[in-house]
Amino acid sequence: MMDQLLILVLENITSPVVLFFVLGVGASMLRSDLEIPQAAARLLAIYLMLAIGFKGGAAVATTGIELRLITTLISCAILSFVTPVIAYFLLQRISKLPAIDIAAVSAHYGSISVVTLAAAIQALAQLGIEYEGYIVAAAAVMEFPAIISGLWLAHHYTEVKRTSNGGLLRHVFLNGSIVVLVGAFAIGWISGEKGLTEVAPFLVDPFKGVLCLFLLDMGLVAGRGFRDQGQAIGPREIGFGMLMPLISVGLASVFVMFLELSAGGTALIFTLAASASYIAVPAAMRLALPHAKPSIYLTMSLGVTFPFNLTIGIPIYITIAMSFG
Amino acid sequence: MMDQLLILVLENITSPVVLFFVLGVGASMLRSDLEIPQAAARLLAIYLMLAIGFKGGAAVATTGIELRLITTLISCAILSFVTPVIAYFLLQRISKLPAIDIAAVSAHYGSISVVTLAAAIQALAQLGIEYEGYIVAAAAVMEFPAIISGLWLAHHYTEVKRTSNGGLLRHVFLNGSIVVLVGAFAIGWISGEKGLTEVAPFLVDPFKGVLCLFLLDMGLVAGRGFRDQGQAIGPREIGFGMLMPLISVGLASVFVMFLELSAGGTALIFTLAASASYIAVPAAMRLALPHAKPSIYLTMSLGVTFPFNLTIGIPIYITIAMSFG
Amino acid sequence: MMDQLLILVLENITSPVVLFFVLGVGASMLRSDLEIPQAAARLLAIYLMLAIGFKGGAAVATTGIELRLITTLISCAILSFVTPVIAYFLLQRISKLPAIDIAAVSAHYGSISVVTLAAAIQALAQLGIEYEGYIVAAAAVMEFPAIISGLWLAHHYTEVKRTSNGGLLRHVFLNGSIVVLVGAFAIGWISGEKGLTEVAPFLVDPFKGVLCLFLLDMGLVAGRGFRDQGQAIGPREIGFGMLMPLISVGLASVFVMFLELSAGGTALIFTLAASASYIAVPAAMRLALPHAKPSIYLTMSLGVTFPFNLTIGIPIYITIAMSFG
Amino acid sequence: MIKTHLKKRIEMIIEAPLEINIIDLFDELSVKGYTIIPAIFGRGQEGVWRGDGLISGAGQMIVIVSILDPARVEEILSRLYEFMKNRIGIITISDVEVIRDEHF
Amino acid sequence: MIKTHLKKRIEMIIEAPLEINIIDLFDELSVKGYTIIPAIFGRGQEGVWRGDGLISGAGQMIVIVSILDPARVEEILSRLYEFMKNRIGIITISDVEVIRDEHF
Amino acid sequence: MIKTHLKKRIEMIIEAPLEINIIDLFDELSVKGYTIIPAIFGRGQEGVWRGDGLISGAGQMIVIVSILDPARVEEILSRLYEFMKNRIGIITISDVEVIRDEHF
Ligand SMILES: Nc1ncnc2c1ncn2[C@@H]1O[C@H](COP(=O)(O)O)[C@@H](O)[C@H]1O
Ligand SMILES: Nc1ncnc2c1ncn2[C@@H]1O[C@H](COP(=O)(O)O)[C@@H](O)[C@H]1O
Ligand SMILES: Nc1ncnc2c1ncn2[C@@H]1O[C@H](COP(=O)(O)O)[C@@H](O)[C@H]1O
Ligand code: NA
Ligand code: NA
Ligand code: NA
Repeated sequence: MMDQLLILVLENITSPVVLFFVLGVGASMLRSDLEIPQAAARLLAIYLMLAIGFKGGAAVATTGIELRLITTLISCAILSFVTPVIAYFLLQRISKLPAIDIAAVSAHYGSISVVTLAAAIQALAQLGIEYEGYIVAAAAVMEFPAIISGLWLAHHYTEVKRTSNGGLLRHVFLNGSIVVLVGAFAIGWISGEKGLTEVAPFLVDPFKGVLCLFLLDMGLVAGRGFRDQGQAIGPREIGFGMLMPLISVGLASVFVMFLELSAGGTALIFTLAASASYIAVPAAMRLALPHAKPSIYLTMSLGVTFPFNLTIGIPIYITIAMSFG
Repeated sequence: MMDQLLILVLENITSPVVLFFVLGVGASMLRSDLEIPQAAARLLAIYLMLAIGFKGGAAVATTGIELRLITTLISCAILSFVTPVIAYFLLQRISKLPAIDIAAVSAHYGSISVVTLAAAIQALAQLGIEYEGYIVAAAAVMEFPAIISGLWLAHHYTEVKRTSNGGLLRHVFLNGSIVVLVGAFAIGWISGEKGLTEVAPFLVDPFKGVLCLFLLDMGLVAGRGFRDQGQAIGPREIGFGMLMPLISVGLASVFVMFLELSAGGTALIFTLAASASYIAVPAAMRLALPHAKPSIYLTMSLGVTFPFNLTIGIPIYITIAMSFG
Repeated sequence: MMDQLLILVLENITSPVVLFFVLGVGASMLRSDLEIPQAAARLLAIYLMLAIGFKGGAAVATTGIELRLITTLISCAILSFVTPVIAYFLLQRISKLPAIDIAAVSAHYGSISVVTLAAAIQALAQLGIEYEGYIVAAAAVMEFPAIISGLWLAHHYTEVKRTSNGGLLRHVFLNGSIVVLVGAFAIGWISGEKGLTEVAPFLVDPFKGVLCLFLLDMGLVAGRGFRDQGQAIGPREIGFGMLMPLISVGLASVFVMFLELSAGGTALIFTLAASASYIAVPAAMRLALPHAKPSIYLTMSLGVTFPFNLTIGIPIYITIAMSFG
Repeated sequence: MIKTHLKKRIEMIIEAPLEINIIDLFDELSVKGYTIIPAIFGRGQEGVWRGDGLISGAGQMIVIVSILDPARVEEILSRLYEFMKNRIGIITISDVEVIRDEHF
Repeated sequence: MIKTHLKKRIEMIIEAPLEINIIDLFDELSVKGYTIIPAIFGRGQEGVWRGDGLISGAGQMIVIVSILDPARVEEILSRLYEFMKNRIGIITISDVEVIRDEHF
Repeated sequence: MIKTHLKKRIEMIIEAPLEINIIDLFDELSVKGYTIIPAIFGRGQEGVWRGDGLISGAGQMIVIVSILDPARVEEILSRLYEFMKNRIGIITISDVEVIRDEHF
């Protein structure tokens, strides 16, 4: 198994997707003026979520709705709710950050990263491994509960007074990325295989190429984060950012045992569990916990955990998932 | 025929194109922060017009120029010029808006919406119905005359004094959307079938997918319009916004009788007649009639007539056109 | 040969790529409000460089590294370094511009234009002519040396005092366009044929279509340049802008004799030699020679030499290259 | 000579997700007009941010400008200040002159 | 101490399609310099607009800033005011100091 | 009444590639805060530029705004002026009031 893992890791880190991320990190660390305009990056992000959602929905249309779908979604929601609590107490042990920052960071690890999911889906496609279409719905379901338990931690363990949260709930549930993911999933479901064929030249065929371009941008953003805000976190936090995904996978494996998913589906659930949010949760935290420092939670999620998952995390999760089957 | 229409409507409103529009409307009515950056939306709009124009030109290159092309263009120009007059007197009966707003609204209904045309083309493709390539040229021809008769109405029936229109004519004839549509039509004509094959992986294959993404944005914009400006118009204006397209189709059917178009071509002329402008005409009105309220004419054209055409209008026009053949 | 050239020129100027450029120039000269948002244009530019780089790298991965690659790169670097000196003394004869502007202009002609390269690659594809993949690396290598010799000329022949150049070297070597080109080349090399197949629906198939759209924007920019800044240069400078490419090709043909390139490869080296920079060098000049006028060097490079190469230059270079074989 | 009238120009630099809240507040206070301008990079007490750094626009900052009648500044400012107290951003006030008095 | 000179800062918020007209007017009046900044959202007497709401940029607003010599303000302002009279938008004037007197 | 404090608002219009240099200078001078706003078109002594005219952003202009304590203006301005001397762009200074004195 170790051999196989090594091969997977090697194949993964030499895939264009990962190499473009590395290119982006390198360019921005060296202060290149390379920049993907924000409007373009958002368009790419919307494209990726739309494509993932639509394909997931169309897949469910073919297989039909099953009991396993329901149980998977419920399990994932619980997973997302519980993970921040574990993250909170672990990080409190490891690091000396203020409690409010620890709570904010914890929420990120319970939630998920759609781009990490996209990279894992791409890696599975590469290996010819199938997965259940409704995993995409699981991704949508895992976005929120972590925010609620993260905020509960913050309010319970810190002095934060409840502010008028400025429409926090709307921000959380109607977050643009969730609307696109869930909406495209529903539309894909309604349109089915036939609808997918029609939009395939836009949503399916160029997907990997667009993912490369998007990861170039993610690399630029992550590299800039290191440069501007690298000093915000220390070795302890970096360690946590690489340890926590593995703990989440451990926790997820308990749930997964009962779900009878395919190896590919299991790998994707592991990836979701291991990934940390850098879109929905930061937005929620800035509204709900304005005193928690973005420089800390963004650097950990985008600068440490995202690259970890992208490079060696995904191969590990696939390997474990395959040994489960 | 009623049965067939119902099936067409049902098929149309469950097509991804329409569903993404609905998703956009829903998201913005609920105040989601989902937003397609303006730069991205403009790129998508330019892409759509370029693709429509190029395909139309390439089609004309294969069929060659015919007498029907000329007569169709002339008929369409007249149609565009006459429609605002009918719209003006009708709306004056129905609504209590100031005359200047009525004149401005009227101009919109004589002109056309390229995105509505795109949706109709897509619906025809779905049903395997052919159409004449030069209809695209008709779209370009129908953009202007309505502006001129709309302004004439405003100057004749209201107290508007002729201001230095600030380059109105340039704005009208050199409007970006017209330049792209007409320019791409000409280039497609020159390049012919061979040129189309070369650019097909960019301009043809992904067309439907891009249209979905663009309609998501149109939905967001229309929904925001309702939210911000919904109170600008009342039930009478909404009624007009759904009645007027049908009257325009009635008028168009008189012209179409003499044009010997295919069923598909007829359906597209109906769609053009029924559609109301929300790009070229609003731009012209803001310059020429700065006191006419954009909140009125935009809400009617983009918020009422566009969704009406997109959902049930197009199936109706196709059904009528097929009964003509 | 003259006949063949005429046919090539005619075919070239009626290709969609060139026609879209012409459309853009026309639209902006007539002051149309057509505009491709800057963010969109940058995305398209990044796409083109990424696609060119990746394809070049993947081609090298198949053919393997050869001695000719090394000798070609070295020759091209020398060519880029020498050309500005020739340009400087020639332009000094022809024109009455201040020495500092002459030095700045010279640097542009030693460097290269990636979009001109893209158009030449497209023209070769059209004619079914093969070329060496590593020419793309030559393009990257030719960007810098000209800047160094251009600055040396400025410092030697004018009163310019060495200012703190504000990170000039970083700007030059880590210029975004070079990072993308070289980075994508390396990634294409690592990923090889297999990687290329995966991203082909994004990076290969739609390439020509995207190039059309991008050249529409280049046309808009060039036309606006004429309008706003046309008076900055006179007939002497325009003459130089069309003569210099031919001189560069003459110089390049000396080098090319020893390189044993294919006819396609030779044509591309000629195109690189003939093309003038309008991205990397202007950026460097504004930092290093703030008193050299952008209106002069940009109008010459983008307004004169770029259209010259795009329309009749490329066919000429291909014809000469084929007679070399 | 054109007669001008003295007004106050309020400029706030705040996080983009709070746009909706400020607009609601302005509605509540019947502020007659305002304009929102994008920002691309900034630094303050809470460190550095950049507009292109976050895909979602969550960390984006915006500039809100409103020209107000001096008589209303006190009231509006105190409400804005209260809203901003625990948040990232700044508020500045300056003097400007306008021609159309009744517009503001 | 650096010597500064008093100038006037004119800030106009107008519709983007009028950009060309204002530029032509500035040319005619030999205004030495100006800068145009994008706006993304706004509200005034004519209601709400937003930059992303119109695909064509027709409803987009922009901010034009020009630093002027006080001696020229009267003349330029009256022309701008005349142009703006029937249009959507606002003009404000404020005091600023600059270092390079001859630049403006 | 809310108590306000007098500050100086420095506004620079410079070329985008110099952003890094100004930021480094601000770091060196320990300037507490600043915000960067995009510009889309402009004209000055060196002629016309437009943001969409250059694919690379090399010719793009930006507006840098910083609210400073009056006590620090002299020093910072002289450094900025020195940096700008041979470059394209302008600097203006104006009075503003703020609420949170210690923030600036
Ligand atoms: N002194 C200042 N001058 C201009 N902009 C400022 C200043 N201080 C803060 N800002 C802006 O307000 C944002 C938040 O500031 P802060 O709350 O201090 O982190 C910063 O990122 C800047 O964009
Ligand atoms: N008091 C104000 N403060 C700031 N911006 C304003 C103000 N009034 C109007 N504006 C801007 O000018 C545009 C047109 O204003 P109006 O002509 O009043 O509709 C608005 O959409 C705002 O962007
Ligand atoms: N008087 C002015 N008012 C506003 N902006 C100006 C002024 N003068 C120059 N600028 C801006 O600064 C840039 C460079 O100015 P200059 O160094 O005079 O070419 C111009 O392109 C404008 O964007
Ligand atoms: Na997670
Ligand atoms: Na119509
Ligand atoms: Na060259």
